[in-house]
Amino acid sequence: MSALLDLFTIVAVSAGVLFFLAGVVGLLRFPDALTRLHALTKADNVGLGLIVAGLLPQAGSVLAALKLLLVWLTVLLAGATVGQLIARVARRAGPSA
Amino acid sequence: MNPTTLFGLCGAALVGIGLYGLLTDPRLLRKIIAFNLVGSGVFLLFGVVARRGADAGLGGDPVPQALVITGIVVAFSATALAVALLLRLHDAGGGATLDDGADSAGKDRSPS
Amino acid sequence: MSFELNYELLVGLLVLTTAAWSVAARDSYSATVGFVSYGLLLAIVWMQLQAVDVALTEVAIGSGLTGLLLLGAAARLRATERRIVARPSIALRTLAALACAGISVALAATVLSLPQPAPSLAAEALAALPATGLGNPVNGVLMAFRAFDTLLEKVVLVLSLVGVWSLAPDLGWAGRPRLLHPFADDGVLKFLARTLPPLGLLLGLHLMWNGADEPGGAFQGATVLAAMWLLVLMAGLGEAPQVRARWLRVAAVAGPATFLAVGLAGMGIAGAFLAYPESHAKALILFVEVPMMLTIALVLALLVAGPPERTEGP
Amino acid sequence: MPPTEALAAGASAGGGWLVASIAWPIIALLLVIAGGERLAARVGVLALPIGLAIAAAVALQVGGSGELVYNVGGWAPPLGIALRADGLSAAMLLVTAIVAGGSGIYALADFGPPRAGSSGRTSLAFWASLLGAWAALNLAFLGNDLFNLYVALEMLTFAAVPLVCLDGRAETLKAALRYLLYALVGSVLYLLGAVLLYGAYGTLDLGLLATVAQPGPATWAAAALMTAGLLAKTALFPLHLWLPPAHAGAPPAASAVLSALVVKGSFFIVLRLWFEALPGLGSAAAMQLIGLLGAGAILYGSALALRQTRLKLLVAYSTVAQIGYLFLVFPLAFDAASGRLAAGAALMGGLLQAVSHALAKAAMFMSAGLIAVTLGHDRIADLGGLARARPTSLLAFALAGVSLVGLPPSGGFAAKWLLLSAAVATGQWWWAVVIVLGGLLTGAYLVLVLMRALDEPTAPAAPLQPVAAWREAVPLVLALLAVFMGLAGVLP
Repeated sequence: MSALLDLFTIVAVSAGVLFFLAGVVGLLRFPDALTRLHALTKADNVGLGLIVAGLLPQAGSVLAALKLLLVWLTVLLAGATVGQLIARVARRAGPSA
Repeated sequence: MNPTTLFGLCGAALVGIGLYGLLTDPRLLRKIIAFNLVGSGVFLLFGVVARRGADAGLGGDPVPQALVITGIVVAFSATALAVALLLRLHDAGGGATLDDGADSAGKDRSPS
Repeated sequence: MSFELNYELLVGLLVLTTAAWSVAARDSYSATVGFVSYGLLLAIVWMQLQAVDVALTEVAIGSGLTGLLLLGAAARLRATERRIVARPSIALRTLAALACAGISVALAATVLSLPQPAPSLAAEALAALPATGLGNPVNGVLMAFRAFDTLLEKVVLVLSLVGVWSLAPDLGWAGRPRLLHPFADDGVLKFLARTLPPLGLLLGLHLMWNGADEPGGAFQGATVLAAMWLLVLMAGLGEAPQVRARWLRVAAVAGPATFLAVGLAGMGIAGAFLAYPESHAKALILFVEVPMMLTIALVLALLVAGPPERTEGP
Repeated sequence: MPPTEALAAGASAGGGWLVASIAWPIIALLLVIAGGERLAARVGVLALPIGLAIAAAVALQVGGSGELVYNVGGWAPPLGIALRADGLSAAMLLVTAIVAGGSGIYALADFGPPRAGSSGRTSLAFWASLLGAWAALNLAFLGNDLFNLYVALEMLTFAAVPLVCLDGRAETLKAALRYLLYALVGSVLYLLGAVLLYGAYGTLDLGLLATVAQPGPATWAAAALMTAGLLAKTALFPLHLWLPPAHAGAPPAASAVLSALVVKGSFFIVLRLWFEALPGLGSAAAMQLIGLLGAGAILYGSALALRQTRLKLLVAYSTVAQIGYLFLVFPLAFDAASGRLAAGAALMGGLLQAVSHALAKAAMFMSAGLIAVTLGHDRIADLGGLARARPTSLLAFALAGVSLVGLPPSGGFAAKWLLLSAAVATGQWWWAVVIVLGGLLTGAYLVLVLMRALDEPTAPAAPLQPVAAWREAVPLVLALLAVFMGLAGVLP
């Protein structure tokens, strides 16, 4: 059982890291603010979500697991807001920005 | 070399990097950022001193750790005062450097 | 070389790179962004140094609030800074670089020369901790053994707030601080400013309450509260207070005043200034921490908000 | 160790006065902020005599027992923080209370309760800064812990910087920002030194450091960093560049505090560092170097004062020069035979110089301020007719000058005499030459001012502005104190 959970952790966290990697590559390689933002928000939301999910079995207590979920939700909230704000500024500044 | 020593060297390097910015950049905002780098380098060295003093089952000596917290807050107050002064100077038409000719401080001076 | 050290080496290099970037970047706004990332990375270093309390402070104040302040300033100075071309000559810069490198090397050599085993007050602090009723030795240092520093540093905070206010134009004195980041008409930010603060309030109080025995404390908690208040102000959901408001003045001095009063009372009931009677130490410390947290949150937020500038009216 | 035991081990009777001398200005500061602009001046003025009484009480206690020690919170060093007062601190506490009191009274005209139509901004800022600086200075004179002293230095900076730019003009803002940067770099270097000392010895207490500090790279690096940082804050040549614009641009009551007191805070910590914490670590070469900087300050500052065309700038450059004398203490107190710094005539001379310069310089800035108010300008070339228009202020200026030059029986004379005799006694004649030369240059720039002031009015003067007599009395009293301090002779 614990070996299975460990395996789940390894797979989920690795997948999460992969999303982050993709996000960073996108941030560096994509041509403009909106597409970069697109790449970055995926990393934030899904990548962190996978990492948090992977860590849940290792949390040790329900309270710790809830805290982990709270971290993810807060990042989702902040990420979504900031993404929106940046997108608006980028749109106002025009496609060249 | 252990990690603590590594971060000690890191702190020493940060002090140098910050001082360089402080000396060579005429822009006041950059001087303020550079001052914060020096400050955090010093705090980091204090943290290294604390970690080296790990004893009695504690991960570090709590006295320097507490002092760093106090130091960070003081550095923030300093930054706030400096930024407020800089923006007021800017609004009063004084620009964003200290460069004003004859009595300009040696270290703040941009040679013409 | 172990994995651990490789990881630490990587973090160290990243810290130095972001630091160098925030000095070298051409544009001050980019430099400031570099500085914020630098602060976050530095917090990881603090974790590695087993200083969780410091890591929290560094993230909250060193990177967060300082970053907010600097970003606002960078945005406002952008146009002016573009005109600045005069830089020291190459020769002078090389000289400065050599001098600074020399200082770093000397400092590094000094650090390497420090005695082993290192002197430490950890054992003393731990032995004295029961007298304070606290479980977190860092908080024991801040609130008991070196409470004097902590009290004075609150006075420093309040004093610097008056210093920032004193920079108001005379006409602006009756007004309110002009926030550096006016986003007033943004629905998205308003949404965040409505959803996040309850959570932030909880987290702030949790940090303070927990600080007695675990990492955290009045400071870190207050910073979270300050951030929440700033968020509300930036979203345009509330207005920064007038600096002349009486409640604001009283709240600004409440923390140090309570601390000082308890300290002076200690002269009578516990035999020394800032001493606590052993049976009531923890209760007294918490009694001091609540108004202190209020003051710190208020002052930190107002330091970011800047001097009063706006006059009343539309 | 439970608090009460620690207390018994480390605190002396009457030590509570040390706490009072720091707590009292802080209480007043908090009251000023909470009470608002309307009450600021009243609270401030009431705080001044009480603070003076506390300083006098400390002096009496020190006079009785020689030394006062107080462990804050009952926690003895190295874990806790100790406060300590000796004769040096007592003298500095007293002169700080006197000068702060004088500046406060003098400032009532400029920063009194706001009149209808004015905002009260400067009133709040001035009184908060004055009380904050006072608390910070008292802490600098009493602190016995390196980090506690760091907090004192930062507090002093945050109180002093707003005083420079109360009028909000671009040039004073610039001066304030330059001052702030110098001061911040100075304190960060000081802190770095303190960090290294803690890393090497595990204590920040000056007394404990004295018992454990050994010569070695960490100690030397720490001493060098701390000294450099403190010199920048004290504005010792060649780190003085921030001082003249900052001190000359501030309102006179603020200039008096800045020039007379604030620079002495960091100087006092240099003294403590070398004489108390690391007395055996000074080398002859290092002490000669510090002395050389002092000599440079005396000659360069005086020469620049001689060239100034504005009265307030002249007074500010004179501060640059007078700070130089303070640092002659280091080579003169260094005993080459034992390799230690020894308290003696040189140290006493330095202390007298700090005290008499504080009184004289405060008097000078205040009377220069009144002269500027009277004439509407402070151009030295156009001071003609002043002797008739404002004789009391001119007299105060001249009397303060007597002490700066070092003519008997002034405090400045006693100070320079002690330094001279120390130079002769230790066979370091070159410092004697500097002291005498500095006195001559000081005499020259002051006589030039007086000659102008005694001239007939050169141009049809603008209508002279009136000045209240009580304001003129303040600098006169301070100048008289400076002049007759030498007669008192016996100092704690």
